[in-house]
Amino acid sequence: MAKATVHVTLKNGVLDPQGKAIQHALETLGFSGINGVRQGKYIELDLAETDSEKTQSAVTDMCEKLLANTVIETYRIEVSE
Amino acid sequence: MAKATVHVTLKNGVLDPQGKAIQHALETLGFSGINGVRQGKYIELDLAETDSEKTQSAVTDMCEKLLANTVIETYRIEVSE
Amino acid sequence: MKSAVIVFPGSNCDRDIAVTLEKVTGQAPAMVWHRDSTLPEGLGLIAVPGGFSYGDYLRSGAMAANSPIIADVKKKAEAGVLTLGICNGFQVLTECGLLPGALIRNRDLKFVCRDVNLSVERTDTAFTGKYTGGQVIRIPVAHHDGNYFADNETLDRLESNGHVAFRYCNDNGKVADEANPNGSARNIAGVFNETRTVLGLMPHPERLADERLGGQDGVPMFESLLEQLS
Amino acid sequence: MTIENASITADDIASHGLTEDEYQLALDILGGREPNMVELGIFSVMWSEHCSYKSSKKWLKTLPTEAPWVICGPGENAGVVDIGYGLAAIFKMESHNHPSFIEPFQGAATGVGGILRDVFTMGARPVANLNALRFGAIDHPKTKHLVAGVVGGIGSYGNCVGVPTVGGEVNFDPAYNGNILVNAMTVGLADQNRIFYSAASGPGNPVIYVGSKTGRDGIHGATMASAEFDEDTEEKRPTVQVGDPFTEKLLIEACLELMATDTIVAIQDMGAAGLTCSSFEMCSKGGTGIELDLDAVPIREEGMTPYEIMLSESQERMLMVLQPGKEHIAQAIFEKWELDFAIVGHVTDTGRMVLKKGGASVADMPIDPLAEASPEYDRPWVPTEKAEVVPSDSVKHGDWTESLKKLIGAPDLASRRWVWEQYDHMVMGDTVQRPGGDAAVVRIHGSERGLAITSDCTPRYVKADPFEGGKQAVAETFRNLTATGARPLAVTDNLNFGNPEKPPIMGQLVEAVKGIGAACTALDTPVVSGNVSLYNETDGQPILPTPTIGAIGIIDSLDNTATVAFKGDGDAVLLVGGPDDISGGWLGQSLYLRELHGVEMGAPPPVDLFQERKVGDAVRGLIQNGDIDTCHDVSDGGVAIALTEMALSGDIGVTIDIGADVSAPWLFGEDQGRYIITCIADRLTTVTSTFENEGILVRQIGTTGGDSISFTGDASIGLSTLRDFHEGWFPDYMAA
Ligand SMILES: Nc1ncnc2c1ncn2[C@@H]1O[C@H](COP(=O)(O)OP(=O)(O)O)[C@@H](O)[C@H]1O
Ligand SMILES: [Mg+2]
Repeated sequence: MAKATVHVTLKNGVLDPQGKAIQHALETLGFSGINGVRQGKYIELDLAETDSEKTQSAVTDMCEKLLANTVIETYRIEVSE
Repeated sequence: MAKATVHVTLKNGVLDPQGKAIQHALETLGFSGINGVRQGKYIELDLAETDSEKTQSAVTDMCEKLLANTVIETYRIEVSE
Repeated sequence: MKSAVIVFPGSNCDRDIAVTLEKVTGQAPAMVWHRDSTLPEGLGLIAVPGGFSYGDYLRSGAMAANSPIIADVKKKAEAGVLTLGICNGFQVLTECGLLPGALIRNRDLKFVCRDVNLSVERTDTAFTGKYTGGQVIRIPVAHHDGNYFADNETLDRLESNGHVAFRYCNDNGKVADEANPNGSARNIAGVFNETRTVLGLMPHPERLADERLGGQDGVPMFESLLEQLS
Repeated sequence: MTIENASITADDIASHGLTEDEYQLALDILGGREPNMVELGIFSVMWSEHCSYKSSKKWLKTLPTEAPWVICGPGENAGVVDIGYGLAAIFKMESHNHPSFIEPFQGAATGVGGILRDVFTMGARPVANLNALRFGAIDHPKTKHLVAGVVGGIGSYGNCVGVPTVGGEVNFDPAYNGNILVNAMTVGLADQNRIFYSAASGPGNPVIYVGSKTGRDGIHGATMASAEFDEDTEEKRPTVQVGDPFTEKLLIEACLELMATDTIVAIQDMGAAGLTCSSFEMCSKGGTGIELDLDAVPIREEGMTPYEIMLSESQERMLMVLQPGKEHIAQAIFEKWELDFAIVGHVTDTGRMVLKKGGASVADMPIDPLAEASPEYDRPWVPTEKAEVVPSDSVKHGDWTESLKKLIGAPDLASRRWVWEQYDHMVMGDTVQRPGGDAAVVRIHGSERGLAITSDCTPRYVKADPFEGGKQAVAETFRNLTATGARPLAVTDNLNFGNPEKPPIMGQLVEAVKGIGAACTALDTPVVSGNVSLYNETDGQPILPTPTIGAIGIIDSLDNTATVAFKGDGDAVLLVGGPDDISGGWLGQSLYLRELHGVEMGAPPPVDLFQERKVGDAVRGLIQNGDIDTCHDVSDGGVAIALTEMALSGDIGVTIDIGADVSAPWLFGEDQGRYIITCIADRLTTVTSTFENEGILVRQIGTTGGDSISFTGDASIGLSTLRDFHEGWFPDYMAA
């Protein structure tokens, strides 16, 4: 059993309406000194595969095919037991 | 300048329609051995504050007030320089 | 005109586009289930409808773009069969690479359903031939993720090659920020592919193609297609 | 029998919301045996206020429920009405108040999901959603967050399933600070010969479960919905359910596809108290029994106990009884739509509910005795004291243009565009009148006929006089439907009140129901479905009594309808109906008194039901004849607000001339039973004589034209100013 986590974040330069809205809302709530907020996705996968290299490559494949839109997003994969 | 990252995930037992749909879609794409998928949010904050304890407590406050919906979600904070 | 409407789980404007296609062209489209692997032969038009395919979960259009039928949609579209993606259909066409750019969350994060004005950017295409140059049309939008994004290089290329189909504008045709319902780059509401045989747009021309519903500005698009194909 | 005795404690009984007497009754029903926890849970939910209507039943029975066009009245999942040409309209309204206060987005979303299921369970394709919302004071710290969440949740669910959200209401009042109201209504269309009911029959017939898997969602939701809030309510939060509109959309399509085959014997959605309520009610109605194998129930989480499985409120699930041997047909359809499908048991002739897990019996209880013993209380009640009528000179009236500006931008009167633009109100391609008018009009697909739909209630009237307020709520739906040209057919009611154990609150309920009954009888719009939500109190502070009425009407030809917008310049503007006194104007409980003078006082305007019917029928007749196409009823804010709404909607002004001086009571009084219509000069005689022949008051009060609201010989105020106030309030409030 392996657990893989994937962080999908917007590429630099891609507009992030959600991040901007969060920053604005935080400022309205009285928080100051916020230089920037970016929002991404965090995906946890429970996999039957135990070989971590195979997991890594399968998850990369999942990211390329579905989990990330590489026109606007990048991803980062971590595999643990 | 501190950077804080926040992971917001659904509490255990709370239905995750997105995770369910992602798992289903991955299976349709031919990936097998997926026992479960959960989707959460990943938020990066750039903050002017340099004291990491103060940052930690400010971000906790942000999570309670805005970033997480504590009725159904939990959050995890990491602070770095 | 023989046409097909692709139906995904969660499509919900499939019937709306079918009704309009039948009304304008006199022929009911084939409804094609996403799990089929081939489209009917002899199609003039492939329509990818609006809705929430797969609930818009993960990213709007992402899961639908991986449906079995999409391989054949791509093949036929690349071979020149006219292909129209409306709203969620536009999102699907960008996700599967038939159109450039991406549709991200609306600028103010809210779903928006209302009539908007569009300027028709060119009338020498199979989709827009029945509009007049510089015409301003009124068409509804209804979406959460309609904020068109592409990098500047892509946007410049789209503009210089005349691949922008529609822009959000004021009553008088002025392309202005206050007329932009979702924050789309350069007010872009719809784009063509390189050969102008694939069109994706966020507004719903099929929703104002019936006087009972308050307008007919969507009709010329379908009449253009009909003329082109008959 | 292997049922283990669980040694129920007094605490268990109390935490399940049962009284000592009710528990004794439970022991009797089980033949003296103690229930185990599963059974106790089942007693608890079946006898909860939510499922048993124990406080309201006595009074609900007094409502008129029949008419030649009523196919199915209260008692099924939704009401069914004959709308001609072999079609039926199926509709109901339901509350999701408590969950929406705890988690506004998901609470409201799952409320929409629940009411949709009530309607498509009966074989109808949902064609329209409405939502009647009440929030606390605008300056209460929670209000904005609740508004944003509730509207977001309703939109997210309705937009995704692809059913247009076409109407509703939004009000603000401090009485809702701790208990907001989210009442959702769905209207569907079905073939009259394909309507599905819930009575389980045919011992041996398979029972199947379809939709989503069962998780630990909302366990005890039904009992929670029947309890007053207190400080620990926040602790109950983990029971919140998350809606999955995508699965619901698939469920709609799959169920409708299955319904087109001849396989279903009975069907029931799993709503409050999930599997328990649904299986119990199906058998109780069918006079049968049921045996369920809980190991067969699709489960989302590991280690779920029978108690959890039976009481889970996971959403997007249905229970069906099929004809024997037809399981494969259903299975193929549900697999096509990628939904869970399981055969979980069968119908029996034992009259008992038997639950098995791991081969052992985990519950075994009789159905009829439990259902029949469902408590019915005749709770003590006291009538609401009647308030004095407020004389029109009781306050000092200021400049009318200032008053109008303030009122048209007041929280309860400002445009709701901010709300309905977040709802897809056009999907399905049949929305003929969009939100913003009196009633929404949805074309009956493929025809030239339409359904008009509205929801109304004026809680401040109901509080001041529950009987008149109950009448008024029904009368306003009648007027809103009539104003489009529709013939009102039937209503659904959603009775939201405080704690019925308090005689004054019970009195509000009783008198409001009497008022609703009187109005429904007089206007010939029977009650065909409804819902009761009680205990809407926090720390002893009750909500305003809010009996929301949802109503539908039929438009026989979409060629002859009316909208509120002024259509052209120079048209005569007529005020029709109401009491015969031009200088009067009913100020008691008016928004004018509340917003401009800061007082809420007096008796609310009375409703003359005989007159109401007569005026409505005459107005409708003219619309149906094509004599007029512009009509708006006069309600909150009086004549001045109605005129302003008509002018803003058509972007055409009006000059008022009543041969008398401007008077605030005339402008802002809220006398009932009135409409404003316009007509072109050619038709003026026909139109006025139609009313005069019926003895109905009709008076030309002005002429359309220009770009302001003006009074002959007096001040005027520009439409663009009024528009800024009217359209500005909601977005400004939400952005601040
Ligand atoms: N929550 C809502 N959702 C959709 N439409 C709404 C909502 N609230 C109000 N509306 C629409 O706004 C218009 C004005 O509402 P209201 O003032 O309650 O009308 P009326 O006084 O005619 O009953 C109506 O068309 C109504 O359907
Ligand atoms: Mg009205």
